[in-house]
Amino acid sequence: MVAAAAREIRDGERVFVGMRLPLLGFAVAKELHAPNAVGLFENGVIRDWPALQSIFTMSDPPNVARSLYCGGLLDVMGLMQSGRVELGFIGGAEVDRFGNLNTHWVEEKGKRVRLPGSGGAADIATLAGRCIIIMNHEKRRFVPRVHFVTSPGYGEGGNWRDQSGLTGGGPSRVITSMGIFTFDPATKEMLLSSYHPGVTVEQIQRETGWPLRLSDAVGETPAPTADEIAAVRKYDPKGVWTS
Amino acid sequence: MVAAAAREIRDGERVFVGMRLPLLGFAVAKELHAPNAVGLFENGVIRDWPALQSIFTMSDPPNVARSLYCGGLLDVMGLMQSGRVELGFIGGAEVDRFGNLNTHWVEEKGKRVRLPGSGGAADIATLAGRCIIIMNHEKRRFVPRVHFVTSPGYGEGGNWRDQSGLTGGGPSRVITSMGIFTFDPATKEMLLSSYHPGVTVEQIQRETGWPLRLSDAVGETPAPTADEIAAVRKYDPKGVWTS
Amino acid sequence: MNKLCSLSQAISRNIEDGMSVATGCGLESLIPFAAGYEIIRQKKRDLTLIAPISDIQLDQIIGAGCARKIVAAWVGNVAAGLAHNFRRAMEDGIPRPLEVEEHSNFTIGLALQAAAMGLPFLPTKTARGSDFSRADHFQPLRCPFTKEELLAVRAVKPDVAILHVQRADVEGNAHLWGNLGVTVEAARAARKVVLTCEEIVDHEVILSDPNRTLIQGFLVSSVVHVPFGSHPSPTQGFARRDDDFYFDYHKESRNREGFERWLERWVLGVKDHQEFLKRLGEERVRRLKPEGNLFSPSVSFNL
Amino acid sequence: MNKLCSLSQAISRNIEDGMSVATGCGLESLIPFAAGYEIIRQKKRDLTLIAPISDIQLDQIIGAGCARKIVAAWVGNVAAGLAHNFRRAMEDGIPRPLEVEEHSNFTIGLALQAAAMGLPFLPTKTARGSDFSRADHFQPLRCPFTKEELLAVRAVKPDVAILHVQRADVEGNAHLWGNLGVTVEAARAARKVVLTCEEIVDHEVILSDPNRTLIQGFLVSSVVHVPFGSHPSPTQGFARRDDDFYFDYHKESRNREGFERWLERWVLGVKDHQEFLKRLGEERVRRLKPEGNLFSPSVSFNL
Repeated sequence: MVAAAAREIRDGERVFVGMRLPLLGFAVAKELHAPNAVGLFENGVIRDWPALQSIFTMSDPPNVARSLYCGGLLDVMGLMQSGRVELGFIGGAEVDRFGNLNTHWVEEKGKRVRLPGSGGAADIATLAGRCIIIMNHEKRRFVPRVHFVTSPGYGEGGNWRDQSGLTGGGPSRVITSMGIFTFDPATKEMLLSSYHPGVTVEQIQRETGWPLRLSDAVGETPAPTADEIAAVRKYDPKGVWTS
Repeated sequence: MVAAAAREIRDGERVFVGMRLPLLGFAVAKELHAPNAVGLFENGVIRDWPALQSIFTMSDPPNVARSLYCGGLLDVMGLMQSGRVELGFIGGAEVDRFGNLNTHWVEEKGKRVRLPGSGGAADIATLAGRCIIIMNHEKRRFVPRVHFVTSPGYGEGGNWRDQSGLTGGGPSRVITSMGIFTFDPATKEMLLSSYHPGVTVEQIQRETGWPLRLSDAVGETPAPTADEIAAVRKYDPKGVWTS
Repeated sequence: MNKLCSLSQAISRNIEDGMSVATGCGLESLIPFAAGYEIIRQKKRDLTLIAPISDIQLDQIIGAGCARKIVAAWVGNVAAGLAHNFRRAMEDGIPRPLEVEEHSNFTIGLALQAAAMGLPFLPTKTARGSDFSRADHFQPLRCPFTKEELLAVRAVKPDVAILHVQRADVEGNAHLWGNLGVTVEAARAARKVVLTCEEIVDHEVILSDPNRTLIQGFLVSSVVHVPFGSHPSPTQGFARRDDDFYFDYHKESRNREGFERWLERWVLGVKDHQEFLKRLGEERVRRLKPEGNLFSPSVSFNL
Repeated sequence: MNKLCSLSQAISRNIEDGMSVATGCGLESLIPFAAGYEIIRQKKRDLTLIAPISDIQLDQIIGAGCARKIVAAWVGNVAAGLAHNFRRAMEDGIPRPLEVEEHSNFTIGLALQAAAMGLPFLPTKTARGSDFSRADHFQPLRCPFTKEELLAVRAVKPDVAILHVQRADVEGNAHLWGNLGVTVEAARAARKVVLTCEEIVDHEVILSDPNRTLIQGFLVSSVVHVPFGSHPSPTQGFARRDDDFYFDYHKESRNREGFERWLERWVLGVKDHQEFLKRLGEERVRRLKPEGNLFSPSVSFNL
């Protein structure tokens, strides 16, 4: 998943990184193919190289020291609103087939479970040039329709984003623990474009709450290269995020 | 005029100082009766003591070094818009009997003369808690109606400011080279409240383009005290602004 | 004016039941946890808490029963996951029901900035199409120039902002650095500001670098010297993040009884911040002190 | 990416006839006069100049015939009075007629900030009741929450912003300090940024104090090393204000012939900034160098 996230980052892009896997993906991409990528954090930090030590939050001192810029939340969000952030990573408790994400509340055994809320996710989903959704692939998370739209993907599909006046491009990929999805250019439905080595389409269907649609070019996700594995190990030597 | 300006500054007030006479007035007030006054400048500087050396512009290094805060224009203007600036000083090429100021253009010998424009004056006039207008008293400057309202005073008088939605209090005093004016609480017309030592009401009338109205308590402006003169000399030893 | 006082005085003088209080404005760092514990000890009630995210501070104050309403973009435990007290309050009304004004990080920043600028709202392009943007504190707004539709975010004006900073003088002029989150906006939005700081410095130190005086004393009501006042959150140059404290909190607060034990051990059962640090232990506090030689170079303000 | 180039290259690569150019964004300091002279030398035409106030820089560029339109709050000579070329252009169309989009300092700051934030406008309470606020770039706007009437200020998005700063690396990451005016807003509002700077520093210097990196390299197109590039305006720590230069300019530009002589002597008759400094004279340049020991203290970014 980290390698897949890293591959989405193009050189020179400004990336709303977030934490955990995408943060590691950013470090790997910087190391390998995107040396000029810049990472933005909603706490006001902008970095052009990975944090000095492994971190639990974007505001931990190793992510702040030797950063390119330290300012405020509105600084960084303003850059995104003005179209200067090409890519953002987001996740959620639920995703539906149009890439809408929910981090507000879900139902378990008929009872509402309250989740933390948007944070910066709705901002990234509406404003970033494109978004990558990263999710653990479980049936309860891949639902036909999210209970609550925290971070809009393609809404009800088709040209819903344009109609709703959203300026960001919307989700371009969904990277899950089982495979990678793209979106149908017209209907904006999720299309399985690759399954990770050792995973079958049938297994993915079992963990997906709607009838899977496959991309024409569906195939196996390329395994991480030796370089990618080495870079991941460099930035996550203890396997905290990638065990 | 400097002493009169200084007397308008109350202790602890945040004052949009501007340049020249009011700047000197601020220094004098700090020295004498308003040690906790704070000066704000539209370039982003906030000072709690006078500039280190005499200056020609608010951005000269002696006004920047050892200031309380250096930031941007919107920082300081935002403080004023949010009601945190109690007092501002402004001037102009023309003023009328409702305290409206013009710094855009005047007519001389039937020809338009272009002036510099608003700068921060319109902002102070509309947003500061109260304004003090400082002017050389000449008939061509004290006109029945300004050619152009750059910095609104009381508009057409009465409750024009409220009707126009202006949040600042408007001009409270006009300090001229000949006397000091207040405003009628109801009609908002300028009232002569004092004439400087050696100046007569008749002389002031001759230099004023409308029939003067006198305050009930009209009298002579108290001469600068020894302390005031000493403070002025301290901050303007060469008499650049007060010759 | 010397505004220095004790933490207990700062909270009792500035915060009354029913007030709205902005906190956690640096995001995951500079969170004034020590001040939050004092709010809990003083049994403040019916507070509205305003914070973009709060790491575990909102959860603590909610669990202690001090909050009636939350104005936030995210309530959880950044490293460990969900906020158990927040869940209990929202799902079961324990210890009391809670109202939430939902925001994204960007919209809560704009809401504070609107108040800071003396405006009733600010426009934005964010959060459109999100279900939470249908709430009353958001309204559609058409640009009078381009006619495009935007979202208006209603101003949020806290009664008090509690901010932890690196250094301040006794008047409340404060130098801060590192990531700022919405600290500056909150300082200007709030009616009153309570500062907790790592160091009290001479006014001269403040004047020696005016570009760092991001909070001006005339905005500040009380200044309190609270070294490690952001613990367990970090303060750049003064305190590392105490990761274990968050993980332990997450485990212990999983049920109500566990949270009550936690609260007794770390808040109600200690008199003040000094005693809290003693309970943390010398060794642990020592380990949280930053080391290295990452110092900023000097710049010239010469004339 | 190394963006270092000569001033002549920076102007020819980034500025085309007809473009809008923001300048003088620090207000009375950090005015990129050297870059303005190069614009004049390269005979750029039909420019729209954007600046809150400009001290005498707008007047110079107007007098040289490069400008078609001014977006400004004030055009004059701060210490000496009126701007003669601006007057001649407005009153008599000499050397060419000039259009003005009138602002106050606050509204031009908001107009740039709107563009910086990717918005078509920002709301304000200022300038209502001013005659210039009746122009098309201002529109009445009702708050959707409080129903109070505000003024909407249309965004101003410069094609290029020219900014003078204290130090930058070759990628255009810049440290600046002292008063900032609308520098940061302009850097983010503009499509392209040209930096002139007193010092080129290693990237390491930039990283050692990220709170001062108010302009980020990814916004910047060209970086030029121009010591005293703000002369006669000051740059805190690097250049005093050359007051005489302003007074002399005021006297000499009083009539068109005088201005043309001034232009020949200081701009057209010198090849570049190096030659300009030579013409100023070693002694005068020496006197403009700041002295003293007003240095900022260090702060810790330790881990």
